[in-house]
Amino acid sequence: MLKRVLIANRGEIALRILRACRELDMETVAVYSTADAEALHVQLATRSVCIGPAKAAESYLNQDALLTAARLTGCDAVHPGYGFLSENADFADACKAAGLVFIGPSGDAIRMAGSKSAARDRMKAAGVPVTPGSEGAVNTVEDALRAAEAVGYPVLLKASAGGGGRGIRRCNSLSELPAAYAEAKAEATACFGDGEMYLEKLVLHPRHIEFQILADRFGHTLHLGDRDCSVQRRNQKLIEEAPAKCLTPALREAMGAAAVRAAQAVGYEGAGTVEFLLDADGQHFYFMEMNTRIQVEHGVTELVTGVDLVREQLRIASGLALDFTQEQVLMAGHAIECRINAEDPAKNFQPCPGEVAFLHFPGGAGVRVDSCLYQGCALSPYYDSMAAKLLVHAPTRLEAIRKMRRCLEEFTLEGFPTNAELSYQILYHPVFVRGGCTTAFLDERLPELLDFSRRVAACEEDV
Amino acid sequence: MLKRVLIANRGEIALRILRACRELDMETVAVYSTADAEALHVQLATRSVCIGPAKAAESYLNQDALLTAARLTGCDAVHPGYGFLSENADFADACKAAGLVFIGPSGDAIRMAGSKSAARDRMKAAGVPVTPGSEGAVNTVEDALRAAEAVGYPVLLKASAGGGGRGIRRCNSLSELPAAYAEAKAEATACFGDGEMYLEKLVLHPRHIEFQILADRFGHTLHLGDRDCSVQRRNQKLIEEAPAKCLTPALREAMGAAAVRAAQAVGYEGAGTVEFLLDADGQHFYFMEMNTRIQVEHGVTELVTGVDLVREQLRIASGLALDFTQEQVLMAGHAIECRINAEDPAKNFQPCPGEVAFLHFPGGAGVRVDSCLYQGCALSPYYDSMAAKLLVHAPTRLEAIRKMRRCLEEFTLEGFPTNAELSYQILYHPVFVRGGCTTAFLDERLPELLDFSRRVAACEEDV
Amino acid sequence: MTNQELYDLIACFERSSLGTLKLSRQDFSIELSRGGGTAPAGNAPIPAGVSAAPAPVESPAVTAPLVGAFYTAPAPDQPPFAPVGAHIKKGQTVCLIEAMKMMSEVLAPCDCVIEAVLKADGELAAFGEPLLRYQPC
Amino acid sequence: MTNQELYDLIACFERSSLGTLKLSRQDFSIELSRGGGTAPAGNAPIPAGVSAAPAPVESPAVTAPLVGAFYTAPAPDQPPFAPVGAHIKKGQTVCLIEAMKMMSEVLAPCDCVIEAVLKADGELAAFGEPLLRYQPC
Repeated sequence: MLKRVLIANRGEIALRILRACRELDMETVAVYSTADAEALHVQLATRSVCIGPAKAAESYLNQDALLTAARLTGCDAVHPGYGFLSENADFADACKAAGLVFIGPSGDAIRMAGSKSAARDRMKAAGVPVTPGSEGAVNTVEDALRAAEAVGYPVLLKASAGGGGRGIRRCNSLSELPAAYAEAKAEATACFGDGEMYLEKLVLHPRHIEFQILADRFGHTLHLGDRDCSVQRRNQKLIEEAPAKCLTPALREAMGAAAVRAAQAVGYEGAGTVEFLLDADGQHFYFMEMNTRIQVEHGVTELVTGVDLVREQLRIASGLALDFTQEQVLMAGHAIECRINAEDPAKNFQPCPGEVAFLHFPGGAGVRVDSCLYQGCALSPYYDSMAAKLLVHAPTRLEAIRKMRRCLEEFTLEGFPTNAELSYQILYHPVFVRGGCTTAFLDERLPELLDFSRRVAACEEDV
Repeated sequence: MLKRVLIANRGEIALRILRACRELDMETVAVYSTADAEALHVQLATRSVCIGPAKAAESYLNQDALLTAARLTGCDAVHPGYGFLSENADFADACKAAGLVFIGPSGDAIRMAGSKSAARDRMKAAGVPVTPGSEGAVNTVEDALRAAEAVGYPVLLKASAGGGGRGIRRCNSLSELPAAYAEAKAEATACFGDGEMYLEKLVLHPRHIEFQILADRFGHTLHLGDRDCSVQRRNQKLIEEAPAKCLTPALREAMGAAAVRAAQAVGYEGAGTVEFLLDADGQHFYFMEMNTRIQVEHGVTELVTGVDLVREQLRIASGLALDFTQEQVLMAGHAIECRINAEDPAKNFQPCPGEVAFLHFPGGAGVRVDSCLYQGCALSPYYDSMAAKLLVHAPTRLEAIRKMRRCLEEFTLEGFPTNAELSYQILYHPVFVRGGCTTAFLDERLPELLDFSRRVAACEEDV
Repeated sequence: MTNQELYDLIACFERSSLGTLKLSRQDFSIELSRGGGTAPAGNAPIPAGVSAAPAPVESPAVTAPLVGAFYTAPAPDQPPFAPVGAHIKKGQTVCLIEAMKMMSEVLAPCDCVIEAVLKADGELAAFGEPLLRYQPC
Repeated sequence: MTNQELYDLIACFERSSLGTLKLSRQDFSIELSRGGGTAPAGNAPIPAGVSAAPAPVESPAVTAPLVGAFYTAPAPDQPPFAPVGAHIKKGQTVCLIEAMKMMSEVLAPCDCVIEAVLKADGELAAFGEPLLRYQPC
């Protein structure tokens, strides 16, 4: 087993990793920027080292500082968490070169999963459904028009080297395509130095369904079921659930098998997630991307399967084989997570860092809280605005919804605004309660939800 | 279903009941003494009513005040929690007479279970093993000597009307018996106005094993498995677990069946607990008593069975049938609870109420906290000293122990001393880790455990 | 009071025509005076929790001696014991509290004039809750 | 109130036209008055966390510009760059920090005498951690 793990992250995930290490009797080294000197996990770690100033580029993204700290504190492994360097193939390689176990897949697996068009080809070859689209690149407008006609409008033009939403255009009809093609190609050339384009059918009103993967070094690749993360605002997930209400057992089995093939296709090791779009018909699913790290929302899978995913990461990285089979993975009950962010939905979700003046987390049966907050601590303006993850587990989805409502009623944070009230409104929205949310839900219904919050607030003032 | 429940209790169990009601969309009425005006559940309830001054006799034990508050706030049921009036048969009857559902068994069932010698006879008749002893009363020293010889020394002489440890004497040999008989009889006559005595074999170094019962109005009586509550100081439980490590499957089944017979023998309804002594041989078990209420340690059963016991209480009291069978009750993994009390083990467990100056509860995977504390609140000197219940759930007992150690390391409470450090020492004690604790463990090992705590504290001061 | 609130208070004071401001709350007190630099003589900071200026005095109240239903009159068709403005003698009944079908008479603690009846007839009165305000006389 | 908040409050007072300010909180109180340099007699309580007497002044320190191993000398068999008592010129190397097999020289910020070496040779130095104390000269 690993002896001492450097936690190359901050916030709740750093604390999550620390807890898993502690429960396996592994020592922990916390690294922190000057802005995080008072952080909870820094105080709980076996040892803590300041690695740089507040700016992430000079601290949490500073590979030299991390590797130096790992070496000098005698670590034998590095856990990258999520975000920061967690999906940086070069960092995975650098850890290996420095004699450290990178707790995640190999640099090559990260590279393969990270390249959009290469991953698409590889998935197709492995029999994983991908969105209908062009065979390889579309090198002329004529190629693009032919491909679009074959799959049907609307379509997306995408830069092969793309990322971050750049070099992408939506075309609703034939007439829009030529101009869009020229624009996207120019943008891709400017942004990535590579104008190669490909084309995909646009899936309208899809659901975001993802499968949790675990793979060890001995060729065992399993999935731990699905999550529905369709409640998103501008691709930022807000509420996640497991299992997805919309999947039939047959579809779940087919998607799970596809997810396992996807992971095997890139030679995966550790914990990862295969994301799919599920068509509005609830029948067709398409590979979207593979995330080669632990995810924010991993807790809902832990609640329904009883498997501690970070513990499994640490065991796999220690060279142990998975000690259960696909057949032994059982999902029991329903879990929901709400992300509590320090942001003001009424002010266009402006981040609102600040000091925690009063804090009370919900507790009791079927409730889990993952947070690095404590009363009196500051939520730093330098990093993301996530303040806490509230999770519930109950026998049925409706009971889980009611439990989460109860939790949001109990949850009290004074010092800065959060999105808790918005999540509470969503938990009462008929579309959500029916299980009918697509990825379009939150962006479309936001005015309605905010208006309701305003009216509630006005009522309360009157009282 | 019930519409509005009066919570006739305080502290964490009042909050526990409130949460279960809220999740069933039942309204809640909190009642409180003047000392509890700032309590968390008082702030969260649909409505809250002050029912009297701090002294429990004039508030939480004041039946008239409780029934008046229930009637005037339109409640249709009363949940008594544990302690206070929860096992008061007259209160159960008074609720019924006032047209309120008492959430618990009938007054008659409480009476039957509450009378020691009557319960013993009834259990014997129902085929539930009781400690070997005299047939009925021993009316002379000669009777007592004969009965003692038949069961073997050591024996206990007990007052039939006894309770609270009065009218009881231990006799290790024949020579001690005559004097002990005279003393105990005199004490029983003085205390209870009734000098009738009976005799039982004393079980040496037993374990305290109890079974959780649920029974509805339709004749379904189930058990939800066992708990080992052997870690006790002067009969006060400190650490509880489910399941008991020492039971074989065959013994568990036999004891579970006996527990169900015991509940049926008193016509039980609701949630209750049948307590057994398990002999040092790990083979023989004896009925000790039946508790006709929800217990402090019910959470460990909830964690391993996935059944919300307070929810079931509310459903049963609403007239619903249990919607699962004995065969569907499955125990998964292992759960441990540590009770955190505001008391100082180094000062003979002197209660230490005070104000919570800083509070951080452990969180994350497999952790549950039941507590009514919040930072800034006062822990009142008027009532019991329990401040929080920390619970963990993990696949195996050893993992649960490690998780609880981690939780106790994270748990931080400033403002008054607690027993958390003592529990932490117990979790490292080889006898506990082996699963070898009998009810004698804590009283015997206390000096050793306290000494270790002192040495740890001294080391920390040096650093 | 947060620091921002403190600064706001100072700004508000500055905009006003006040000469001095003294404020005391449970755990907080402040004194401001304008210009000149002459501090009020003799003045240690006000201890926390002690009021500097007399608070607006609320009249004393008769409180509920137990939890129950509040009744102003001996029966629905009878006049109230103690309507607003009534002169009441010490020991005279001012209202009833009913608990478990037992009526408890609540008595005036001194000779007084009733200033206000604080609850509706038949309403729940919690233990210790004010029921009527009076002016001793 | 943190020290920063205290300084902010003083700055706010200075910008204002106030003559005096007295503030008292649960665990804290302060009095400010303008100009003259005559402190109010009888002494305002000292704010929590602020030392009344001048704190023993710590000498300035050279801090680690990055995380790494601290070395006092260019090689194990060489004399240290800056032993205690050494007179060092501005810009002269006082120690090395090694990260990823790259040595970074840490330079003296001014002419100075080394008062103390705060870390052992080869020990981990965290970002911003004091390494050597010096007295400018």
